[in-house]
Formats: sequence, structure tokens, C-alpha cells
Amino acid sequence: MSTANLLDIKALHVRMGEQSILNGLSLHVPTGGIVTVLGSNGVGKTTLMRAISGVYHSTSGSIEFDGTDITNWPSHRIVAAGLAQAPEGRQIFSSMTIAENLRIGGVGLSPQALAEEEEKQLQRFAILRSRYRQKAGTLSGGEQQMLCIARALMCRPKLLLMDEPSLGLAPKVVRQIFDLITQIREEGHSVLLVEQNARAALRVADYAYVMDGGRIVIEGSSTELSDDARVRAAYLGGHTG
Amino acid sequence: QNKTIAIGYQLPLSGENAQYGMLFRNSATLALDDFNKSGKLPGVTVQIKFEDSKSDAKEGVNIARKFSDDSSILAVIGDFNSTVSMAAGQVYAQTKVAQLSQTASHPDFVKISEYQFRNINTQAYEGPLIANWAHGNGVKKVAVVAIQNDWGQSAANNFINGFKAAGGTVTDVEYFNPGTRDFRSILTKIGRSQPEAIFLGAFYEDGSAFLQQKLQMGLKQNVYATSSLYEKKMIELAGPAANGLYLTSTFLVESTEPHIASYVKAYEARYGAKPQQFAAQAFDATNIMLNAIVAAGGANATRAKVRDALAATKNFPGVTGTTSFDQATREPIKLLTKLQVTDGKFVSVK
Amino acid sequence: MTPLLEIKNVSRYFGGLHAVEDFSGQVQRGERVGLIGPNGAGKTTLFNLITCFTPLSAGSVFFDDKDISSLKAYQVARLGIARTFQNLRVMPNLSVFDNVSIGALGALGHSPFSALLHHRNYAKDISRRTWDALEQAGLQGQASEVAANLSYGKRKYLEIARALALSPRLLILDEPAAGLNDTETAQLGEFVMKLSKEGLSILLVEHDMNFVMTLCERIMVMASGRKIADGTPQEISNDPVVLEAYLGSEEEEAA
Amino acid sequence: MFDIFFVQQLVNGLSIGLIYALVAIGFTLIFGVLNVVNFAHGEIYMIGSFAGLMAITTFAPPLFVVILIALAAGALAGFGLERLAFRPFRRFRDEASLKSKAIREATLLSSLAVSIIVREIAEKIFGSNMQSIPQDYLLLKPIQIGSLSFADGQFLIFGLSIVMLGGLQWLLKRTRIGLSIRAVANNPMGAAYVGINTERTIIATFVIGSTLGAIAGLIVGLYQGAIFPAMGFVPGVKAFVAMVMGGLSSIGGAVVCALILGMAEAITTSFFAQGWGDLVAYLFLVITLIFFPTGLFGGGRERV
Amino acid sequence: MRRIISVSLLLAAVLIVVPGILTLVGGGYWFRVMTTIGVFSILTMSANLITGTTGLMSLGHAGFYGIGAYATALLSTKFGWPFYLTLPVSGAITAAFGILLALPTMRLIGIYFAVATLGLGEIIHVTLLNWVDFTRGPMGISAIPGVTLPGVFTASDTTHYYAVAITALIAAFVLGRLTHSYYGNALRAVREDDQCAASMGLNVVGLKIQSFAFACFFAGVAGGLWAHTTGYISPGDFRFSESILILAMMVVGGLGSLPGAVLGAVILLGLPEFLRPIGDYRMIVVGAVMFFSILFLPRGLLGETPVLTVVRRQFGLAWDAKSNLGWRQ
Ligand SMILES: Nc1ncnc2c1ncn2[C@@H]1O[C@H](COP(=O)(O)OP(=O)(O)OP(=O)(O)O)[C@@H](O)[C@H]1O
Ligand SMILES: Nc1ncnc2c1ncn2[C@@H]1O[C@H](COP(=O)(O)OP(=O)(O)OP(=O)(O)O)[C@@H](O)[C@H]1O
Ligand SMILES: CC(C)C[C@H](N)C(=O)O
Ligand SMILES: [Mg+2]
Ligand SMILES: [Mg+2]
Repeated sequence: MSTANLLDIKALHVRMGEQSILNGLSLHVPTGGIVTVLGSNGVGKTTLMRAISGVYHSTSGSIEFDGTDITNWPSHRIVAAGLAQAPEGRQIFSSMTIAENLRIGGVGLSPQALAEEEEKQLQRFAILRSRYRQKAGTLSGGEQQMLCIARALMCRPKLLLMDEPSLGLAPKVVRQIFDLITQIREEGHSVLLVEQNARAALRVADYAYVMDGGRIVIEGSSTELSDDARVRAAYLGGHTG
Repeated sequence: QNKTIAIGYQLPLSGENAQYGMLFRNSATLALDDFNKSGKLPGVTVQIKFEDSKSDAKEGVNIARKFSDDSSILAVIGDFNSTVSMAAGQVYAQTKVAQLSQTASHPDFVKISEYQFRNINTQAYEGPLIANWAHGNGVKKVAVVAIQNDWGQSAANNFINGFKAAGGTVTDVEYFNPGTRDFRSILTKIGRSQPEAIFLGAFYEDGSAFLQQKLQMGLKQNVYATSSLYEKKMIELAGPAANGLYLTSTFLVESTEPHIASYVKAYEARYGAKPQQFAAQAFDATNIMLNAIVAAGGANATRAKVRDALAATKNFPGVTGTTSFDQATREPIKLLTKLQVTDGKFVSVK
Repeated sequence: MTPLLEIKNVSRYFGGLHAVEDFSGQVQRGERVGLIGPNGAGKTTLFNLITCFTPLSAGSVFFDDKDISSLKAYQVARLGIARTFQNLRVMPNLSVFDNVSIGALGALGHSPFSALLHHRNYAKDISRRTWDALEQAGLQGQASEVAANLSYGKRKYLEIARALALSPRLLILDEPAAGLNDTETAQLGEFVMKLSKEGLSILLVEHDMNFVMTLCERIMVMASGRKIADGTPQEISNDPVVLEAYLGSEEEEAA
Repeated sequence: MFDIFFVQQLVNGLSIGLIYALVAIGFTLIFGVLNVVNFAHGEIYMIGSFAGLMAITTFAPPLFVVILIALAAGALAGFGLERLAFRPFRRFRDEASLKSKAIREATLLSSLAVSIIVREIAEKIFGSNMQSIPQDYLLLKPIQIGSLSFADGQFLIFGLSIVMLGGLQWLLKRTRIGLSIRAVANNPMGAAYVGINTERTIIATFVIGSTLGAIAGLIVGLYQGAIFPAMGFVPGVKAFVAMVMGGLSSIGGAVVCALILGMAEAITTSFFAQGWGDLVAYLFLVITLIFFPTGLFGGGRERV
Repeated sequence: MRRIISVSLLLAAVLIVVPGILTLVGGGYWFRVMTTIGVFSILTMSANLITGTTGLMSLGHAGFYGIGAYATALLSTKFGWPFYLTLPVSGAITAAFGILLALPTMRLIGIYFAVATLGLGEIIHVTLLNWVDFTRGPMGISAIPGVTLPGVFTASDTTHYYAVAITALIAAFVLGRLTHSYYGNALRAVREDDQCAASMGLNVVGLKIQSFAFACFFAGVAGGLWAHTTGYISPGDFRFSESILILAMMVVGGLGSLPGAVLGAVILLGLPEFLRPIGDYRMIVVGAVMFFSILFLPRGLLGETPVLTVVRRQFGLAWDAKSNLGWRQ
């Protein structure tokens, strides 16, 4: 099914308590693509990501992943299907060591596959290797973010969801992260990226959506959007990068 | 037409002492039915209102109030353990309702007011008796182990006084908190001071555990215990460890005396098990109460009359021996039989 | 005139790890100072040391010529150092208003008897301070919302509002712009600038260079616990050491 | 000076402590994963021993069969308990609830309520008094070593706690399910993101923990010759205390502290009186917490 | 104005309506039950200050309740003090004990604090039980005079009801002012995030100690009332299980809510009495009711937040028309 989209979201609705957060959102991620979702605070980007990963339940609409309908599947089955996420707020296992965090990330893998993956991630993030046996909770904000991404990559996902991965990272590292995203695509993963750093996001992504009020208001190739007046005004601080 | 008058019975039917409450209720119902059949009070049916106190002072007091309000209730039996009986007693003293407990043995219980009565020997009587018995058997040094509650306290103190009076010496006095399951540390301590015998003031469950662990720890001393250990269940639980135990009792299941035999027979027929010490005390308590009601004029008895009739009880022939209430102290005086456990049976000894 | 905040050779060790080592620096009155450095450099730890959240391993901190090294966190706050947290610390079960009133309480102190004896003016003061702070941060609208229902961005303003209710003299912000998009970041920048105009001294950690460079008058750079540079934005952005350690090489920056 | 009676006291203390330890192991495991106190653990303990006892009285099987039966009962009870008293509260996913004291306390109380119901029902069925146990099943056979007296039960309990402790450590550190258990314990949300089946993990934890509790109940019941509906309360509380004293997260710590508590009781008896035993034990607790605010082996607080 | 109405309504209900109804349904028993409920309402309300508002779960409240009870019992039996002296003094003594015992544990957080208090409670209980010379140990203390004022009124269930009811009202008033005020916000801040509260200038340890002291004071007063109204106390009345009962009342009623605390006491003590007809099975039913109430209303019948808003509407009209937020004092 290589031609088809890897992820198809149709008319997704999500409610939290009494307030409805996503109302009729549709979005697609082509296989091997990098798609980014922009939107100001509180429009429901994180909610969307959680809904995709099965952490929140949707009230209506459908989520199709790799040709199978995964709407409201339990999150562990979704991950098993090859859809991993580096969530907002990192959600690392603070009282466990870096090593253990990574091992849990690859809980589905065979021992030697686990070893390989772990090695790969430690290559990427040298700092993690230097803190290998430190408790994750004592890492600095940035270090935690790297651990979080590494952990998500451990299970060799087809599609990687990233919710504001550059949050709290030093410029150098931010650049690394965005290079990493392109690199990840080279390695054959697709990426759905939520970012506040719109400029950088549009730079790496090949397609972009803009969310508002719980649905998509603008979409198009990232080049189109970077030139879109509204987008600039709202997300690029008014001036081009 | 048929008039009904009532007795209140407060007892634990839930909570940690429920098993005693059940026994009491059985005996009481038995006694009551006999009485109503017997026609001692023509045209009057007596009924007993049971209330569950779960051995909780809070509830005991509430019940006491409830009974006091209930004008059909002439007098009250219960509660099981002294703490609750005492708390309830404060109310009865105030509302002037006679209260007869089958087991409350707190020395101050009958001192609350002239409305408190009990159908259990105080340790003031039982303690010295056991002390002399032990001393008579040639025991000169004894260790005392008792439960840390009102009853255990008075049991231990009375025994100790009696034993010292008899000229013996007490090596150690060990109280254990209610709920204790492991007596080894106490036994070790005792084992060190080498007494010739051990006095045990406990209820039968703790008692049996104590005996078992004593056997396991290899202590050879004889154990003297109070009537609270006179329970078939105690022997079941302790097994061989119970053998050789000296204890007293006011009630003998094996007794051939007709009224006891018939009680045992009726009880077993109805509840499928032989009655034990406490059940018997409840049986007598109920009968004493019913007697008092008759004496107080049955149909037109009043709470005050019942109280006086109760106080006047003399030589009441009960299954736990004949009961009279001392005029001054309202303490019962009961004959105690001396027993020893030999191969799994209670056998009376001189 | 002496600096408002004076950090003298402070160090903080976690076991073998030297999170902060022999760091010295100042914040002048009314100054806007930026603190930048790679992840794990020790910035947050340094903030924790200044606010007496974690004990110093060595060195001392002076605030307004007063040695605060040995004080308790709440005493420091009452002296006039308010902070926000890198990982937001709003109280989700309390309303926005109540969240902010905490700051006011910290400033005015709290005694059970004021509550028992119904000190009207006390309550008025707290209420007024809280409202002022809410207005400054533009949160009057959500005052009665439960904080849990605020989105990330709003929570940042809530934290700042709470800090403002303390009416501090030095405001310490740990990555205030993280998670905001450029437009929101710009707005935040203006907000902070406004506060500084009102005479508040500011010390902030931020990874958004654009933000720091435009906002701050002076920038301190730390790496692996030590201070490696201190100067105006221009000096810093051209300092090879900083480029190497933190910003990354030129042409990437331009990209 | 060397004093044989004192050594004997140490033995007694050790055996008491080991009993608390047996209970504490399962208790700590379950606490870890949901971070709520499971008040019903004492009832699981009781159920275990009653299941064993019923097996004994009905068809007198060999001891290890009895243990297996208790084990099965425990597993079942654990499963039921989790579904009944804990699962319903996981419907609260929003942040406010997750951080809310009320919800935590509620879960804690729900297990308490269940425990009340279970105990009362047991009292209705069996009566609240001690059950008689066939003598040859009692684990009280005296064993003299020199002038020290032991019971076969003490050795069994000792062995059992070693096995449980070792087994559990291995499970948690080495196995996949163990890793998931610790992950869920540490951060359920995060566990969901990395694809751990949280529901199954939680159930597994309860089943394992309850099995341990049930076996403990049976063995201790036979060792003390005391099996009755309320039997779980005291060990339950002591286990709870031991767990916290040990620092919540560390099962080994809980065991060590359980031993400390047991010792305290025994030693107190030989120097003062049994009655004060508990007081000394709890003094140890308070003092420990004063000097180690997060327990003897507990990790520090999350950083700011 | 609204406030005056609601308060006077409350007073009328507690001091006139309830007693009236009780007298109609025929007296003593229900008065007695209400007295017990009153005592436990005070206990639960006070425990609620630490556990519900300040967020330090206390599992040792029964212990402090016991200290108050014994203080009163000894003062009134040994020295013949009248209730209007014993009650406040017992409260003060208990508060002193509370501070003394709790001081070293104030650094503790969460469950560590809970267990420390459990330990303290047990220590107190064991001491009451075994310090025979002073407390008469298991013998307990009997013949404690009731609440009387010679020449004015004599001890009776009605007097006892009023004594307890009035004390409860006072407790509710004081605790209400403490919690429904900015001071209360400070306490809540400690509950939500003590580190953050500290960085906002709140003296966390101070707040903890203060709330603990107030809670202990009222626990002591409640103990005193129990001693006076029952006339006989023994260590058994102050066991760990009582602490648990108090906790249960709090949670069923709603952590952090004063009306909730009272409601919890009414349910968990009233229900068993109502259920007497079903005899042996009543405790099962009580357990079940407790379970389901928690299951369906985990924040309690009157969770804090709703109560807060209610109180706001009642008491909290802000000082200016801007909004009705904040505490008016
Ligand atoms: N668990 C929840 N309970 C109640 N409301 C929630 C919950 N999660 C999110 N919301 C609400 O849903 C809206 C969207 O939240 P969300 O976190 O998805 O926004 P976002 O786009 O991720 O914002 P940001 O860019 O700041 O992360 C917010 O207004 C928030 O108040
Ligand atoms: N409590 C602690 N125990 C052990 N190590 C710690 C602790 N707190 C911080 N560290 C270490 O100290 C170093 C500095 O941490 P800090 O949070 O100050 O970095 P930072 O400059 O704030 O990084 P970032 O910009 O990513 O927030 C990190 O390497 C971290 O691992
Ligand atoms: C059963 C009895 C021994 C109870 C004891 N007499 C008591 O007063 O508590
Ligand atoms: Mg988000
Ligand atoms: Mg930081």
C-alpha cells in the first residue's frame, strides 16, 4: 500500500469533559513524508497527538494507519502497529535510569535488536551515553527531551509523532533535532511533527497544516505556507526567516 | 388478652467478638422459649430485644439509650466486654434500668450504680482460689501472664495477691496487648527466670496459642488458668499442648445434674454444638432476669421492681452453679470446680 | 551603586557531577540579563541556588547587599525574588485567581488570625494585588477557570502573573518562551519589556536567541557549570567560544 | 556478655519480623504500581489462609498442594479486587484528577470499603472466632538447636521470604513484565506512549502481589495456629509501616524494616514488657522518618 | 445579608429544628446518636483541615482525640474541673502535644507524613493502654461527670446534645474562617505543590504546623466532649480503626469540604443505627454504601470545588463589582 497515505484522519472529534476540543479535523501523512501541524497555544495540537496515540478517545471520526482502522485502539496496540510518539511534557520514567528508559522503549524487540537500537540512539545522543546510569529525573530539560525522542525511536516506528520536540533545547541541539528529523525520514520512518518553531518546522516538512478552533484552517506544501501572509502574521512573528 | 413485656439484650453480633454474641443469643433464646412455654407468667409473653454493639463503646451507649427509651423494656442484659458494659452502664445508672451482664468482670462495673449486676465471678474470688490451689500443689515460684485489658489486670492482680498471701513468690508479671499472636518473647523471658508454674489470665483463643507456643519453646512448667479457658474450642485449637492445664470453671458440660444435662441436651439439639462457659453464663443471666421479672409481679412489673427483685436473687439454681447477689456489693458468689485437661478432656480434680 | 543581585563563586555538586562550578555574576538594578548555555549547563540549577531551592555547595549570593545564601526559599521570595519554573508548576485544582493569590499571600504574609479576625483590609490588599497581576498578564478573563483547563501557553502567563503578585524586585524566568510560536514569543517579549520599563529587574534563561538578543541588555553564557562569557548581545553573538559551545557555526545560524 | 536467652529473643524477633516481611513484599509491589495503599491486602492474606484451611478440612492434601490452592485463591482474589476497587478510578484521566488528592484518597478508601465487606462476609460464613486447624498441619513442630528452640514454621517462613524476595527482584529487574511494572509504577502516561499494556500490567501486578499475600497468610496462619477473618489487620498495618519506612519503592527496604519492627517488639519484651513493644516499633518508625524523610532506602524528591 | 440569613438558618436548624424533631420522634436515643455524630463531626472537620485542605493525610487523629479525652477525664475526676474549663484546656493540651509530636515530622510529605502520624497515633494509644499508673490503663476512667452547670442545667442527653452542637458550630465557624479565606488558599497551595508555594513566599512548615495545631485543638475538644457525654472512656475508644473511620467520613463527605465532613459523620454513624433492623448484616451494607458512594462520587458527596463555589456565592462577594472572586473578610 505504498502509494496510499500512511496515516488518514477523517473528521475527528474529541471532547474533554464538557468542552469539545477537536471538531471534525482531517489530516493525512503520506508514507515517507514529513508533515507538520502548526497552531497557536491551546488549539488542540497535543490533544490531536494524544488521540492518534490512543491516549484520548475520539467521540467520532476515524483514524486509519497503514491501511487499518485504529480508531480508539488501546495505545499499546497502536505502538505495536508501528506508531510511536515523543509526547509533550516528555513523559520519561524519571525514577529509572537512562538505560532502563531506552530498554522500555524497545520493550517489543528481541534482545539483540534491542542492543542494536540502543547503540544507535546512544550514537545519536552522546550525552545520554555519558549519563547512562543516571536517573532520568535528574536530567536537565534538554537532556530529557533527547531521551524522550530516543526512547520513541527504540521501537523502530513506521510513523513517529513528535509534539514540540524542540521545546527547551539549545539552538545547536534544535538544529540537530531538525537534521535528525530529515535523517529519520531517510531511514524510512515518516514523521508527524507539531511545532511552535514554525520556521524550522516548515523548513524540514514537505506538507503543513494549520489548526485553529480544533480543525484545519489552512493546508498546503510547506513552501506555499511559508509565503502565506496569514501564516507569517500568526506564526512566523510577522517577518520571514 | 396477652400482654408482652420485654428484656433488652445488648451484645456483639458483628465485629471481633461476634462469636460470643452468637452464643449468648442462642442461650438467651433457649431460656426465653422454655420460660414462655412454662407458663410461669400466665397471660404474659416475655420477649428479648437483641441489639448488636460490635464491642464498640459508641454503639453500646447508643443502644443503652435506645433501650432506656423503650418503655416496654423492663431490664437489660449485657454487654459482653467490660469496656462497653461500663460505658453503657453510665446510661443505665442515669435512666435507672437494671443491667445484668453475663461476662463483664471489670472490678468497677457493679460500682457504677445500684443498677449494675453481673453473672460472672469477679477475679477477687477466682484469683485467690487458683492461687491457693497452685500453692497447695507445691508451687512456690510462679510467673504471671495476662491479657492487657481490664479483666486481665484484675485476674493477674487478684491471683498475685492471693499467691503472695499464701506465701509464694512471683517471678515475673507479663501483660500482652489484645491481638497478640506471638508469645515466644514472653515465654523466653519467663523461661529465663525458671518459675515452677505459670498463671495464665487470658481468653481461650490467646490461651490456646500460648499453650502451643509454650510446648514448642520447650517450657515444662504447668499452667494454671481461669475459667475463661473452659472452652472445648480451646482444646481443639491447642491440641496436645492443652494437656496438663489446670483451670477452674463454674459450668461443666459433662455434669450429670438434671437441669444442666437437660440444658446441654436442648442446646445441642437446637444449635448442633455443646454449650460452653460463656453460653452457660448467658443462659443463667437470662433465667435470673426472667425470675426477677416474675418476682417483680410479671404483668405489672416496673423497672424499679425488677431491679429490686434482681438484687434480692438468692440461691438461684443455674447451670453455672447457684447464684446469689451479695446484698452490699451485688457481686455474685459462685462455686468453682477445679479441672485439669488430661488427654484432650476436662476432668474435674480435687 | 551596588548590583541588585550579586552571585559570588557559587558551586553546586550532585555527587560527582559539578552542575554549577565557581559561577560569579551580577544583575544591576532595572537590568535585563539573559542566561544562556547548552542543555545541562546548570542554568536551572543556578536559579535554584539563587532562590535557595537547593543548598549551595560553595560560594554565596547577595541580594540588595544582603547575604541570602543561608535563607529559606520563602524568605528569599519575600525579599523580592520571584521565579517561574522551567517545567510549569501551576496548581491544577485551584482557579486561576487562587493560583495568583498565592503570590500576593507570599508578599503580604499569612496568619491564621487575620482569617479568624476578619481583617478586611488585608483581604482587600490581597484581592487588589491579585487583580492587578491578573490584568498585567491579561488573564482577567479566565480568573475563575480551573488552572487545569488552561493550555500550555496560558499557563506560562499564569506563572508570571503569580510571580508578579509577589511584587518582586527581581523576576527570574526559566525559559519563558519555550513552547510559544514566534508571534507569541514576540508578544511575550513586549510584555517582559513592559515589566522592565516599570522598573523590574529581570534575569532569564532562554534558548530562543532571537528573543534573548532583542530583549536583554547583557547576556551571561554558561557551559558545564562555568561562566564562559558575559557581555552585550553583539559581543556574545560574535564570541567564538559561545558560537562553538552553544550557538553553532555561522552559516547554520544564517540559514 | 553472651546470653542465650537474648539470642533466643533475637530469633523470636526475627520470626515476627519475617511475618511482617512476607506481607510487606506483596503489599509494596502493589503500592508501587498504582501509588495507592491497598487496604484489602490484609483480606487477601485472610482469604489465602481460609482457602488453604478449607482445602485441608475437606480433603487433607499434602502441604504443597494446600499452598497451590491458596496461591490460586490469592490470584483470583487479587484480580477481583483490582477490577472492583481500583479499575473504576482510572476513568479519571484529566490532569486535575491525576494530581488530585481526593481521587487518591478515594481509591484508598474504596479498597478499605471492600476489605470491610469481605471481612464481614467472612465473619458471617465462618464466625469471627479462630478456626480449628488439624494438628498435623500446624507448623509448630519444635526444633531444638543447642539450647535455642525453633519451630519448623519459622524455617519455612524464612525460606519463603528469601524465595519471594529473590524471585521478585529477578522479576522486576530482569523480565519484560517486571520492567513494564516498574514503568507503569513510575509514569503510567509515559508507559502508554511507549506501548506498554498498562491494564494488563496492573492486573499482573495485583495477581502477583496477591498471590504472595495469600501464601503468606496461609503459612503464617498455620504457624501461629490462628486463622480468623480479622487476622489480616495487624500484619497489614505493620507491613504498610514497614513499606513506608523502607522508602516505598524498595521491596528489600520494606523487608529490612519489617525485621526492624519485629526485633523491636521482641527486644522490648525482654527489657520492658510486651505491652510496650508496639510503642518502640513505632518510635523506630518516627525516628527513621525524621532522619530519612523518604524512608531508609527511598529515592530523594523529584528535582525542581 | 445573604450571609446573615444563611448563618441564622444554620443556627436555627441545629439549635431548634433538629432538637425539635428529635423530641417529637421520642427523645433520648436519637439525641444520644446525634451527640456521637456531633463529636465525630468535630473530629472530621478538624482532620479535614490537615488532610483535606493542607493535604497532609493524618492517620493518627484518634490518638489526639484520645489525649483530649483523657485530659478531660483526669482533670474532671481528679480535680473536679467543670466542663467549661476542661474542654478548652484539653484542647490546648492536645494542641501542645500535637505540635510537640508533629514538629519533627513536618518536613515529611505525602504518605511519609501519613505513616508518621499513624505511628504517633499508635504510640499514644499504647501509652494510654500501658501507662497504668497514670491512665489506669485498660481499666479506663469511669464516673466522669457530665456537662452540668449547677443551678443552670444538669447533665442530660439534651444538655449533652446542645453542648456538642454548640461546640460543633464554633468549630465549624473557626475552621470555616480558616479554610474559606486567603489563609485557606495558602493551605491549599501547600497541598497542591509545597515547593512552588515556598518559592512564592509561603512559609510551608509554618502553615503545616498551624493547621496541625488547630486540628489537634479541636480533636482534643472533641475528646473532652466524648469523655463528658459518655462518662466512661478506655484506650479502646482511640484505636487506629477510629482514625480510619474519621478518614472514611472525610472522603465520603468530600475532602476539603466542611459540610462534607459533617455529612460523612452523619452517614457513617447514622446509617448503622438506621440499619439496626437488619441486624447482623448492617456492617456489610455500610461497607457497600461507602464503596458505592466513593465509586460514583470519588470527590466525595460534597467535593471541595463545588463547596468552594457555593461558599463564594454566599460569603465571597468581592470587595468591588469587578467579579465575585476572592475571599471577603
Ligand atoms: N485533560 C484535559 N482536561 C480538560 N481540558 C483539556 C485537557 N487537555 C486539554 N484540554 C484543553 O484542550 C485545549 C487544547 O489543549 P492542547 O494541549 O491540545 O493545546 P495545544 O495546541 O497542545 O497547546 P500548546 O501549543 O500550548 O501545547 C486547551 O484549551 C485545554 O484547556
Ligand atoms: N537533583 C539532581 N541530581 C543529579 N543531577 C542533577 C540534579 N539536578 C540537575 N542535575 C544535573 O545538573 C546538570 C545541570 O542541570 P540544569 O537543569 O541546571 O541544566 P539547564 O542548564 O537548566 O539545562 P536546560 O537548558 O536543558 O534546562 C544536568 O546535567 C543535570 O543532569
Ligand atoms: C469474656 C470475658 C472474659 C470478658 C471479660 N470478662 C471482660 O470484662 O472484658
Ligand atoms: Mg501541546
Ligand atoms: Mg533548565
